[in-house]
Amino acid sequence: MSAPTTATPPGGVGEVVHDAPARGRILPRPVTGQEVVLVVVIAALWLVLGLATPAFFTSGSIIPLLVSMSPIALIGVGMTIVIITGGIDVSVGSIVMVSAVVTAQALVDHGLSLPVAVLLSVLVGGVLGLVNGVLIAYGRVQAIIITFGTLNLFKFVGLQFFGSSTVEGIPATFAFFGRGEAGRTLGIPHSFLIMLVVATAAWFYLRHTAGGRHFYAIGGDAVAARLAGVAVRRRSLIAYVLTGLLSGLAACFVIAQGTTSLAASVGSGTELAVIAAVVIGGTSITGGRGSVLGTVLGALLVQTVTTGVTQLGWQSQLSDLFVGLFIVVAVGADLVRQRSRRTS
Amino acid sequence: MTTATVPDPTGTPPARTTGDERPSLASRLLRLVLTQRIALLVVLLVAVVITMTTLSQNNYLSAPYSPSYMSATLINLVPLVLLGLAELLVITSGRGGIDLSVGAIVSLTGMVFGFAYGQWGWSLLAALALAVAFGALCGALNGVLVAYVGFPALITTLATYYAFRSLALVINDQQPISTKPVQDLYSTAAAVQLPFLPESFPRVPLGIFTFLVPTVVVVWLVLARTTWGRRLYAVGTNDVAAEWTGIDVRRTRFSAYVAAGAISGLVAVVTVAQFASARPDAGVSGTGMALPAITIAVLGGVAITGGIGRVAGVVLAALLVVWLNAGILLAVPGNAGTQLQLFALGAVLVFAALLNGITNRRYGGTQ
Amino acid sequence: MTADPTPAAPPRLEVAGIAKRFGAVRAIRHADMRVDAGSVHALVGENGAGKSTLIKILSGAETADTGRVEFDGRPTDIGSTAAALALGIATVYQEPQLFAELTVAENVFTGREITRGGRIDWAAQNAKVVELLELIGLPARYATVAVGQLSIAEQQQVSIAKALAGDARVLILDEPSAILTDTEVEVLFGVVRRLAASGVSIIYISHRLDELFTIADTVTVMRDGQTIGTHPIGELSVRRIVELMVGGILDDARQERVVPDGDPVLELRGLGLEGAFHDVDVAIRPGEVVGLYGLVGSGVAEIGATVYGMSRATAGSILVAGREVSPRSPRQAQQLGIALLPANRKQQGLFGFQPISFNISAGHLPLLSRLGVWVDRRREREVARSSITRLSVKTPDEKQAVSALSGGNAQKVVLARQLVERPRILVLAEPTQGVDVGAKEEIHRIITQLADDGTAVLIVTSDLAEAIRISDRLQVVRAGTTTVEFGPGATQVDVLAAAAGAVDESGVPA
Amino acid sequence: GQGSGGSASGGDSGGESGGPTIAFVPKLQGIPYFEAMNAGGQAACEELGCTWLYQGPVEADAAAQADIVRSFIQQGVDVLFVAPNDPDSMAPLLQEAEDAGIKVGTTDTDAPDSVREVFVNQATAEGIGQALTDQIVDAMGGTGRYAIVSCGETAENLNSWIDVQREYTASQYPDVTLTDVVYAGEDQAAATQMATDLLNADPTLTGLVGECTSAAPGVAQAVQDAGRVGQVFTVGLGTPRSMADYLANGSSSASVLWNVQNLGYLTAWAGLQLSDDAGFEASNDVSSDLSGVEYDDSSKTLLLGPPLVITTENVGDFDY
Ligand SMILES: Nc1ncnc2c1ncn2[C@@H]1O[C@H](COP(=O)(O)OP(=O)(O)OP(=O)(O)O)[C@@H](O)[C@H]1O
Ligand SMILES: Nc1ncnc2c1ncn2[C@@H]1O[C@H](COP(=O)(O)OP(=O)(O)OP(=O)(O)O)[C@@H](O)[C@H]1O
Ligand SMILES: [Mg+2]
Ligand SMILES: [Mg+2]
Repeated sequence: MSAPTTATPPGGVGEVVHDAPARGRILPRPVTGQEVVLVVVIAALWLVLGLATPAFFTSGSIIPLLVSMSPIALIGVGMTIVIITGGIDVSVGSIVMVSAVVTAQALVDHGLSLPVAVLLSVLVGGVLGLVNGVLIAYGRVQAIIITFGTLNLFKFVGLQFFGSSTVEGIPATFAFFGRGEAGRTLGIPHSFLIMLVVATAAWFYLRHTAGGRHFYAIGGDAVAARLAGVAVRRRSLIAYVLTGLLSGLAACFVIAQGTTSLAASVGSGTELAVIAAVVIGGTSITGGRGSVLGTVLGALLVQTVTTGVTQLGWQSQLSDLFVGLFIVVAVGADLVRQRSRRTS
Repeated sequence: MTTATVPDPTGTPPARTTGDERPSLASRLLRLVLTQRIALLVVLLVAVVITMTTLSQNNYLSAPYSPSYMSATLINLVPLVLLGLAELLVITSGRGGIDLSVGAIVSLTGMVFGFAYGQWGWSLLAALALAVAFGALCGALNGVLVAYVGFPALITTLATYYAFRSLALVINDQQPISTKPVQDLYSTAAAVQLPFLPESFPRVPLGIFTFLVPTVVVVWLVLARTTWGRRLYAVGTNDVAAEWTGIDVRRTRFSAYVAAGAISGLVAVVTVAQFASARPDAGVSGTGMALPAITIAVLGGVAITGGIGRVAGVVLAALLVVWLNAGILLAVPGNAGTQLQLFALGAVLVFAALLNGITNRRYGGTQ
Repeated sequence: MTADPTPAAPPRLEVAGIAKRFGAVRAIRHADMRVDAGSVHALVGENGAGKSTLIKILSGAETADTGRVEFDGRPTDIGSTAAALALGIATVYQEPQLFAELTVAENVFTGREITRGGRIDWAAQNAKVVELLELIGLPARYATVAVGQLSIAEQQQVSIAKALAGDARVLILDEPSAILTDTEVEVLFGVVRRLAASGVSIIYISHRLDELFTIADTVTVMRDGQTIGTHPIGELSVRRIVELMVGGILDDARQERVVPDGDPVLELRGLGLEGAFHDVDVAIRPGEVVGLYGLVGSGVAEIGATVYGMSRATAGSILVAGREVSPRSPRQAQQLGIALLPANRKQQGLFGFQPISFNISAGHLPLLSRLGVWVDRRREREVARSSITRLSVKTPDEKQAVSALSGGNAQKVVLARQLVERPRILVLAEPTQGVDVGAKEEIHRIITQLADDGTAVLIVTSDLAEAIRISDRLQVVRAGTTTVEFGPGATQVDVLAAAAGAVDESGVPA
Repeated sequence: GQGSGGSASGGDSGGESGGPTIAFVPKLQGIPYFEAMNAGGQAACEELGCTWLYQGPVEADAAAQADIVRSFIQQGVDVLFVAPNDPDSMAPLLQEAEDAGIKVGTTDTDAPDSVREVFVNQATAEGIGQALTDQIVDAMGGTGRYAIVSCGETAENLNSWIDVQREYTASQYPDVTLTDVVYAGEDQAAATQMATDLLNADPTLTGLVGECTSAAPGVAQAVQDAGRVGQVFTVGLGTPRSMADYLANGSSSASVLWNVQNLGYLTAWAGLQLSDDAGFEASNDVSSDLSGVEYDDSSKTLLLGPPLVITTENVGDFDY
């Protein structure tokens, strides 16, 4: 038997979904749909907050918000790269703790200058990141397991520096990164600016250099990346070291945002806040896809929610509920968009 | 062009057997310890107990590391093992399965249980059933999002962790519930003399018998002997293949999260009993309960990539951690002792993970 | 072992005494091979003979335990994939090694990006990729498409483009034709010939032995981890190669079957799935083997998936034993008596690190359990053991993880799963893809036997010789719909012509 | 080299001092408050002849604290003092300790429904709540609106002080309103950010109270960062050294606390009394520093005294 055949236009066979990308472009769009959604959501939130609490749009309100989100976004830049490679780093909170205590103690004991103190903090973070990186890249173990381990190990190290005490009387060296007058130039907080510079550099690195693209390749298929001649181990090592370095820098911001004393609880819970920012920003937790810009927006959204809940005078414990909801909504939006792209 | 032929040394094509020569006993033992997580854990556990007992006998400890102490510390084993099993189920279900929200479920369910049992005067059984059902409901929310909507588990449970934690605090204005019935529940967690055994036999926390053993047996039976267990492992190993095999992948994965939620509900009751109060931050204070539970699961040999994980591994890993921690408290006085516990946990985890890496290269995987 | 006593020039690549074991598995016992410059050197052998392992060693993806490698007469140590690439050894692996989220251009250049001042020179890369795409017969605009959006066959072609992007001196192709259509294979051969003419050495692995005679200069045969011999193609015939591979003699005559009369047990009436196929009409009687032959991308694969409940048809109807059904899931399809062997065994078939017995029983848990709850572990073991014997799976025992089996043996395990309960309707998608001749024979025999026992078999394949050989009736799928039907006597030329659209519908052979 | 100086001499059980062994389990280790208590207890034992043991969990977590208590029970100490994170959950453990022949007491935070034989109280909830309120209202000039940044949502003593503040503000200071209570956990940076948010949400706010030792400097820092020193006033429960800078620059008006070392000293002394079965008088002369310490028999509570108000004047007198 034979069926009556409907004529199909030529070219209908053997072609799957190719007309989606525009001509003349060899990279995915610089701004993903997720980022557009986030911008819209944040704008809407800011509008609502501005209407509800008149003080929201004053610099006294916006600047602390930008300062507060900076360390999370900064670590988020590193975490984004790590997650793009298909890894994860849950030890960043402990890295912040160790960097912060070492630096704060050195500030108290030796009265370091600002650049030296920053360098110290970044170096300490980098060393711990190197520990993670070596274990993960050369021990060939899942990142989540190793970093759960080093989360505890680093915390132990940090506690040794604290010596069952707090660091008191930290000088105002880091006021440059702080919330106060000394932390601003032309009204823009330094910590936010630095974070933006780092994020922009990371954006360029990830998008336009061979090394940056290799992170995506590794996250897409590590075996294939190795076969293609990508230095997979060295690349993943770099991702963790970068995260460590940025956590060290973030530790300076954290010291600056705290008081003149530093307690052992510093940094705890950072990892979840950072991961929340990264995933809200549209980075795929399974690797191979993600953007630094999204992470920065994710951190901004989370901080907006926390600030908003307090400023609206709602129970502060509710902010977590909203953060949870936003994670679901943001990831849901991303999912819907991906599906529609696939089926179109 | 020429024809080059390799003369076959035996004349016939060699038989395709594995392992041609018999390895020595020592290398077989090494292989066993490296490839069988259970064997490794037993070795470590024995090492810890022997070390501590020796230290104890030579008076290096501030108090005897005796059977009665070891048994008293078992009270911590109950929540640790149960939540470790909850993680085992979801991690085994694959696709990056993990549950960060178990601690928050414990908090929220504990409050619900506290209301029912402590305030509305429900019977213990009814309140227990409610707790398990409510925990399962929380798990079902995770399950729907992960299995049916397709959210990554890490993100889903991070979101619900935030949400449940927040609700647990708000639901009773951050007040714990500690009415008389709730306080009296401690008797179900306290250590008891076992029947038919001599006086000298150490007293064992009741929770071991009322909660731990039944749950362990049930989870073990379900995983190792039932078709649901088979489906779970199949889904965790390769969910696309499971789909083509006719397994309802979504329902299987969904049910893993529901089961994890139900177990967390059970832990909520255990925790309420142990603390003699329903506390809104029971499962999230400090580092929370989820991280230790995941740690235990991983240490117990559960592969984070899914499809691999055994109940015995989780139980042994939890026992190892509990007894190691208990020993450290006696060996190292002062703040240094509690700090050293962090080090020990981290070191054991990294060590086990590295060993996994070596094993993978040398023997092609751990079981 | 003998070699040319006075070689004018050293061979491009020579390996000797290579051995490699994975734990207890001796993947290669002893391998020798010499590949001359500008020659197409075929490497053949049964599944699990060690071909892929040998080329992985040559490409630096694995390291040999013993043995020596010479490149252009110089002893060389290929320690890493990067080292192999630096020598000019480019490889297209059996499984495509691509990054779904990256574009074709990026995939081609991953690991050797063209940069200018540290920044990737997108323009230069793109220009080069457009050239390569033209060479392998893909449209130029694919350069900017994410690889994840391409079909598997297209991805395979991208892999080839990728291998060609560097200036290869040795190009290794591991079963490149397995998932290509005949036209695509022709394009590939054109590329291979051109490269060989320009002095590139090609190592070519394939199970489609007939194609060796159009492309290969020399053939090395492997058996049980050893190279058995190397022969110029002129000294060989398909039959001879097969005999070398299996060490025995094969009977490949088609057995004439008489299909019993009866009402169709499976009928597809005007079946359609938006974007994939439309107006598909097929009817199969019990005991009948019907082939659906179509080029890759013709929609033929999706037809099988729809019958099996993986996709919901958007038009037409499916009738099982005369009753209209619409399976929504494989589970429902199975309850209707439909079984399916998926085409992509690694993704859709295998539970990698689980034992063989697990892999077989996974599809039959209700049968192999008491009350549908408790797994009957003894029966599970028995079923697994008998399947292993019946399909001659090469394995020490049923506890072996399937990931440790070679591709073809793993395929047999997946097939075994479909045969545990005799299905009323069996859909086989590419049943022998990547399977060696011996196993292919075996699988064909089993299919015929199933049909003899009353099962209706629908074979969805892009292997024309197989389609003709095994089917009682053969339907050609073109442009997403069933067109022409052939009886048992069809010739390859007729069918291919119909599939490519050369025969108009009126000329239906009986 | 690890651990605190405080724990070092606690190391050898049956150490130089001899006498009964008194163990103290704080809510958490590594904060100046409890380390100061430890120092006070240690000094007392050196003077009075007892062995002082001190071990605290790394985080303020009831379960981790229970492990340490259990290990002290196993060590068979003579007296056990606990500052429970969760009073309800500590009660059964104290029962177990008593069953093992250990004298038990609470200090800093009570477990009222337990078998503890004494509670060493730093100050009454009324005393603290009222002092905090008086200080903030005083700083604000007797009128205005203030908010509280608290720490753990479930910390019972903090919540009881907040309750007192609510009621006392409403009844005593009709011109003053307590607007909001937010919870920042033990995190100073979070406390600072939340205080900042409170300031922004309500520009008419002129007072902030930091309810615990991490929030007290946090609220002061927020005011300083916002450049509103002299317009917004803060008080809090801060340890002297952590507050010194803020008191000096005026971002904090006062810190309400008590002499924490004395609290530790009193705890050790009470432990000795318990182990000697000596009991307590209605008024006890403990040391030259601590005379006339009241004991309330009905609630079995030793009261250190009225809270101490730390200002620029006396902040230098303390070394923790
Ligand atoms: N499809 C293409 N074909 C040829 N050249 C291209 C193509 N797309 C981009 N280029 C070239 O690559 C270079 C950079 O491209 P483009 O301007 O898109 O990058 P960009 O703007 O820096 O980054 P982005 O695309 O992320 O905004 C330019 O020289 C451009 O001409
Ligand atoms: N990573 C590995 N671990 C263990 N065994 C392996 C591994 N890779 C290959 N093997 C085994 O080595 C042998 C040779 O496998 P190889 O893949 O080289 O076969 P092949 O000739 O390519 O077969 P096919 O034609 O089926 O692809 C097989 O028995 C296989 O099971
Ligand atoms: Mg551009
Ligand atoms: Mg192969």
